[in-house]
Amino acid sequence: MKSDSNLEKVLAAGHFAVTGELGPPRGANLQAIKDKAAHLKGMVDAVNVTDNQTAVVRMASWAVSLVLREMGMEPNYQMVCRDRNRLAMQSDILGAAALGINTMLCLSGDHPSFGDHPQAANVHDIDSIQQLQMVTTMRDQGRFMGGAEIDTPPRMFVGAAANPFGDPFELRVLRLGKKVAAGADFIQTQCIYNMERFAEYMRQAVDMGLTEKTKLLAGVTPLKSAGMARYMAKKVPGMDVPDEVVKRIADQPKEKQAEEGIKLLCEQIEQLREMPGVAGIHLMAIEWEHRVPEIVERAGLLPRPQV
Amino acid sequence: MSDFEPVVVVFACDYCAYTAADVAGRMNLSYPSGVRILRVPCTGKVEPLYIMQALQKGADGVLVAGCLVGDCHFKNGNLRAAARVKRVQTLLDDIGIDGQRVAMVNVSAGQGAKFAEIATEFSNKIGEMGPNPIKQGAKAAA
Amino acid sequence: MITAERKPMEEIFHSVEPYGKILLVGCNECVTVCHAGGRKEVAMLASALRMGRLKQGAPLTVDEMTLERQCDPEYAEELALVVDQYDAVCSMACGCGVQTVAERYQGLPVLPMVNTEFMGSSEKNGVWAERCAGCGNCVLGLTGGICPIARCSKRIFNGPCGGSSKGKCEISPDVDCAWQLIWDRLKQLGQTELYSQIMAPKDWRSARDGGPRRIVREDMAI
Amino acid sequence: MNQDNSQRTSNSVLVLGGGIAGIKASYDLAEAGRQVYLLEKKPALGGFLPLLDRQFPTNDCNICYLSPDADKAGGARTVQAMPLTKLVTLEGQAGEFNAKVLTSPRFIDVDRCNACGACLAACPQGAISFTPGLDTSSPTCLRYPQATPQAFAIDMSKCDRCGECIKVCAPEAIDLDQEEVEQSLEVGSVVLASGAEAWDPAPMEEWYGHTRFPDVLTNLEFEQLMSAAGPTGGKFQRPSDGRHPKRIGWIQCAGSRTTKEGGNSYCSSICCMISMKEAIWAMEHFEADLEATVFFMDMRPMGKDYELYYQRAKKELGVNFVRCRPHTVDYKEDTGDLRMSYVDDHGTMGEVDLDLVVLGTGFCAAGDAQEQAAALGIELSSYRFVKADEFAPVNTTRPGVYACGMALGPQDIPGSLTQASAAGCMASANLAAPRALRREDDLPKEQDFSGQEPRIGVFFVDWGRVVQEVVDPTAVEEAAAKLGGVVHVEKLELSYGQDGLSALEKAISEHQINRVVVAGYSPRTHGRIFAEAIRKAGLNRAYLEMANIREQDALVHHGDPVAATAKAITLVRTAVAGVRQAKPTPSLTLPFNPDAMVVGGGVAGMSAALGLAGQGGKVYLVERGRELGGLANELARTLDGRPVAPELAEMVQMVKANSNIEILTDTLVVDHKGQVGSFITGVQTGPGMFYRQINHGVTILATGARRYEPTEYLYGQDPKVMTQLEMEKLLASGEGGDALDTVVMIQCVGSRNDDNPTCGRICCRSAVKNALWIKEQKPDAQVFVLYRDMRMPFTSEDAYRQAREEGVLFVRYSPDAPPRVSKDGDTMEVIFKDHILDRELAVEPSALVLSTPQIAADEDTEELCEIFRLQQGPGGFLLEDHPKVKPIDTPAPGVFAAGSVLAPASLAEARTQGLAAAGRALTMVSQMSLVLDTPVAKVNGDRCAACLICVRTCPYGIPYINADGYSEIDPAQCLGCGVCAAECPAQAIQLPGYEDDRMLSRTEALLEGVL
Repeated sequence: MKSDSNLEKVLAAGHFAVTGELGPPRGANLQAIKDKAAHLKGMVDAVNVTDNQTAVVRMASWAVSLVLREMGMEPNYQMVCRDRNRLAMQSDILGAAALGINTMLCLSGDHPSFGDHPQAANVHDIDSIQQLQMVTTMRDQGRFMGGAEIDTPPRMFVGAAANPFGDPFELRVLRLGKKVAAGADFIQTQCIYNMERFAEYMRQAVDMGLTEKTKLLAGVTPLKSAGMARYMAKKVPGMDVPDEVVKRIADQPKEKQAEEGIKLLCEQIEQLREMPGVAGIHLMAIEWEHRVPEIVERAGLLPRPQV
Repeated sequence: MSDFEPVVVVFACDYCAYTAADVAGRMNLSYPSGVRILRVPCTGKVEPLYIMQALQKGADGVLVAGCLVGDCHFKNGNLRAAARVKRVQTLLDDIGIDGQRVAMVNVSAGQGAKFAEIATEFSNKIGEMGPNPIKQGAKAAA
Repeated sequence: MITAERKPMEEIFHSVEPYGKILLVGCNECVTVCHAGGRKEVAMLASALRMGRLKQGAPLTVDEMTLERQCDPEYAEELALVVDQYDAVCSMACGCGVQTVAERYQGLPVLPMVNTEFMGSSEKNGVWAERCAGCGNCVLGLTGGICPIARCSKRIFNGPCGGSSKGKCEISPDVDCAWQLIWDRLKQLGQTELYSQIMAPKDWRSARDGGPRRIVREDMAI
Repeated sequence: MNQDNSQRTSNSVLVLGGGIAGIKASYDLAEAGRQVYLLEKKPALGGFLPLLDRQFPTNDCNICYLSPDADKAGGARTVQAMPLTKLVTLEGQAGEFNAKVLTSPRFIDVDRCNACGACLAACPQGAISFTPGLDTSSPTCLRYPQATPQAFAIDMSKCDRCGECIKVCAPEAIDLDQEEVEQSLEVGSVVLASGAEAWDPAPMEEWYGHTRFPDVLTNLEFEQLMSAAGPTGGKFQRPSDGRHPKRIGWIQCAGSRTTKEGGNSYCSSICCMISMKEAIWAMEHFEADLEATVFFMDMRPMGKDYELYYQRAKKELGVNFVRCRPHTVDYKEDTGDLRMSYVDDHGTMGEVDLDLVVLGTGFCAAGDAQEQAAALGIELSSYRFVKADEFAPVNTTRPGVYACGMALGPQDIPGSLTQASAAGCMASANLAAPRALRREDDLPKEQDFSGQEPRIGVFFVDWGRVVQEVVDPTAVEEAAAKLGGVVHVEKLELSYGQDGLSALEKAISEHQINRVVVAGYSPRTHGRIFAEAIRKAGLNRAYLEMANIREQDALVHHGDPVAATAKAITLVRTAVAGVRQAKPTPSLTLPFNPDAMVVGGGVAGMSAALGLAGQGGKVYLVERGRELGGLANELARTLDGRPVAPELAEMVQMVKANSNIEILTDTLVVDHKGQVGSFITGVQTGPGMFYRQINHGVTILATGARRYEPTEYLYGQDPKVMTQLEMEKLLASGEGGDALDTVVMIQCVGSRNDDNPTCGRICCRSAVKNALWIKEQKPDAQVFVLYRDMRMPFTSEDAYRQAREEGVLFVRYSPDAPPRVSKDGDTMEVIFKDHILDRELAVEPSALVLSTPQIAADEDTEELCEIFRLQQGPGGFLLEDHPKVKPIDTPAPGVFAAGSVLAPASLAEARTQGLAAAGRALTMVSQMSLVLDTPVAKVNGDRCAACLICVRTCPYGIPYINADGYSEIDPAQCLGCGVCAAECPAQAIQLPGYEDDRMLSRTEALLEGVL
């Protein structure tokens, strides 16, 4: 084992992993975190804690990760390249590791122009692939990026994100390969709605042997309404929502759209479980944490393995 | 402001607007005498600076008058002129002079009546807007 | 070339407010080419300043002059004969020009009239786009001639990020995804193998992060 | 007089008719150094063009392209415009004609008339309002706002001398006692360009109701309805009740292609395009939801790329096209609308309600055609148009008299202009060697005023009553005298007559004047005249500035003399301020090599070579093949049955015998450099492909087209399938006739489809020609022509009718159900649908003839374009400078084009275009030197930042960055619009006359005292 990560253990044991997601509050409200987290406890193997998601200021992801740790949950500490240079990143990783955070995710981060501080400087000292390399070098070689030795290296189970639907499509698997080469232990993907295209992506990934070197968790998000479906389809860059998916939700009366969304999600999870190379799912129930138990239950993913 | 007679400088393209102004004369039409025409080969020759200088020298309004859209003798000089007029309008707004004191208009060579009408309407509009605000400042400074 | 745009008039008026007589100095290099500070723009701004101040009842004398290249001290020297007559020098050159003039005429306020924007090329008449970030260590040979630092919004060395959509960047449909361009060009060049190698983190010392930079040619600087 | 003069000494040409063709011929000739008398029977020049609001296919208003020409034709010293004048007799012969001409009184003094229109309003006999075009018959008639000369005239036949007009005429211009004047002119040639008349629908009133129903208009009347200068002032209203029309129907062939009494049996050729243009313009500018329907028999858009215009109208713009035989137009009392009945394609009767009906009326010979023909001693055709010939298309039956434009038959503008240039070329061949009239050598040397203070002379002209009533002359003159730099103020008594001009010249020398301001007229109308006058006094033409105190002051501020006087002073001050800074525009004289190169030895190329030979220098005729003659070598006879071979052989013989023509066969053009007047073209010649460079001043491209090689309908797989050319060869051999029991011809094979959307233009005529020939050889042969639209211009319509009468069956097919051909063993079957019988027919032909087009010789033309830096148009043919007004010129100065390199061309067209290209080239060649004196943009290299902005913004792509690293603008090509100067961020480019400092001085002077 590279780390003490629960996620690592679940995956190593060959279970179909489930990870969830929690967005930190826009304030110093500890209780809000605990309330949200309570819905996820026992339902997922690890909880991603986002880092100033969509470039909007929120509580530090390492702090919220610690709260989850205290609650007996496994945080997946997200870190974006947008806000920190290599010094800050490495010091934060050391601190996180020292305080019991075992799992982390390396990301580029959304551009500040989307967020609440579009005036902010955009650091991007290194990119997410270089960040992955940095973490694995710290862990495996016990060295900082600058070359100096680390007294007690951080034992991090380190992952990266992948978007199977960004353009150009032909680069998507190649870039996944670069992330794997950089040392990604696991991969969490962007939300998947176009199952056909994702299956093609997986086929290529499996063919290249990538899924033997990393564990790939397919990202899923329940569609709460037709409005959300349309928004995801049209407004979110790099998102592929087929027309028939939008139509399926939109064809339902308003009050039944959420239910249809969950039904669709369960069907998708079913399909993903059958798909070669898929090691689990990453369930992003944005502002719908309270429905996670129901979803996980209905998808037949309970109980979560104890390893 | 009833006794205010605005001075309007018209940069008129030789092929259309200047000819239209001649036709207006031949048709014995009339427009306010404060309308004063300068001839240019094409409104594409009208530089933003010319417009600024006219206002700086005391014109109350400036018209850039070219051929109908699509009929420029030199392909698209009138479109360039229109785009420049827009830029000058913004600059004028920025320095506290109403950008509407400058306008781009299009008339064909035969449209004498339209020229007289435009000249009159624009002059009336400037009349309502009052004198070029730099005049007062110039007086105060003097 | 270096690109620039005239500052907002409000800011300009504010900066010249204390003065009654200024020399407005243009530059016949980059800022001329990008329509920001050549002879014509100098004349336009001079006219706007005169009118604006006249309207405020506080006339401003503006004299115009355009140097061949403001960022060379010899050209800046051309101002020496007249500069004493003015309350301030207002420069329409890029930041390099403003500083060269300011350095030469220490006792005079030298004010920037344009915002220096970026190093770019002209895509067509009236359109300029960023092309170089001046990082001091060019990687264009590895990226199909398209710079990931200057042209990727996140200056990603191993792109594209997940926000690339139909060849455009996530920040705007008007911005090309640099990595899409890089990939297309690498394919065209038959150099796609360059993509599969992970590009190492950049040593930013060669860029601004290493402190102000200087080039010294020992063979010439004698 | 001059009867002993047997030498060719005349340098003069008489042009009859002041329409676009006459103006063009005059202007070409004048440019080539000829003296021209331009006679127009009407009071003003212009012909039909000014009546058209817009012109196809560019749908722009080209009045401004005509006006400068008309102005030059009226004002240039070598063209004497003689309105209200007709020819009485023409005696003598080519090279030495004596023409008696008679000028009718105008009864209005042109120099005084200000065209105010008061007389028109006051005249009790005539119009109540000023309606140009719609009402050309009113006693006083100003044809259009830009009319040349700009004055009214009175038709005495309708005048009862009541004197009302005299009372209201402020400038006292009316003189009812003017008398007619007869003159005798010595000319070497005559060009007849007297045009045609719009057909009057009155004789067919029972069908069209044009007189009874106000909402039935002719197409020319409809043009006026849409015109901003028209009776409704540009408002789109129907005449009866002023309602905005929503449903308009155009009835084609109104009075054309008909054997009904009062109509004409020929096709009027251009009405289809006129109607489409009107429909498109109305839809685009007045009523997007307009239901525009064109009722037609065959759509005949026959000019270059006109088919594309038709397809665009139909498919993109939504104009409805209904194929039918229009019947009658009735009026519906209840709604006030019109009802049109017609018989459609299937023989069914149809009816449609319309708000407005536009008659696609054609043109017919002028009423006085016979009288004029008699005066000229020429023959007319049966339709009273000038009789011409396929091989001599602009010749009349009298040597030395040539014809162009609608005098030869209905014609579009490019056709008229092409013929005009061709006629000009022919006319000039009878004259003495031309004099280069604009050569600066004829004028006194320009004085050098550099370093001298301005000494400005201010000259006032036209202090006529109309100005004096408003502007106080003394006040203005006194003010002018006080202006800085003014040393002399003088009033020129006689407007701009010769006396006034010599007074001006005298004053310049007496007072050592070095700058001149002329106050009075508009620079647009009189600038050139005064510029020439000061040049004659030794001043550069740029030392002139005009103060327009007539049109832009006195005439518009007539109600306020005080303001008008003040403004006159302002305008004079402005002109003085401007002229004070005037700098001389050096006239650039470039030596001009009079030799010409003609590329292509077909009919067009040979015509061009023959047109030029003997009139300029040497002609190099370059042909890539071994023989001259081109595609015409394969033609056996013309539509009217004349054999082609003897005519062609004679032409080849003339070319070979001409000592001024050097023929280079087996020769390829490989490179080309230099500019007009000094081109150097490299060729590889002979079997050894020997490289050689040829120096020449002008170039004519006539490289032709190629035959489309069909892949359709079993061509090449069955010997019975052949092209029209192959059929023609078979008929000419006299051996095939007997076997031709049943012949099927299929039209539009390889044209008007997705691959080639253009129309082959001449294939319909080939089909009719061969069909008639088959009938001639074997009268009982059954001939089917399967067609989409039969396109038979002008009198070729007669051949079409004859073919039908002789039993040729014309069966229309639609492009979505084309004829099918199948083959089973030796039996071939053609199956097609008969629309009238509404069933399929199967025919076993003994020959299947495919009407295939000439198509662009794509690779050759592409190469040609690369070498000569030209462009290809939609079908791959060479792109002309302007499809309407410069159909023979290319965008490269000094390079012209002719024949099927431009578009598929008939023999007559190829011949005409070849001559026209020669005519255009002569305007340059005969100058011997190229003099450029129009202001062109100038670059100050020291200031130039080489930013490329001028390179990018010039509408003609003329500036470039030279080897020294700064912008250079070729003065021979620059048109002086000033866009580059306006855009130049370094103020490095200045346009003479409009320099930055000069514009600022004018602005300051214009606004003096305002602040």
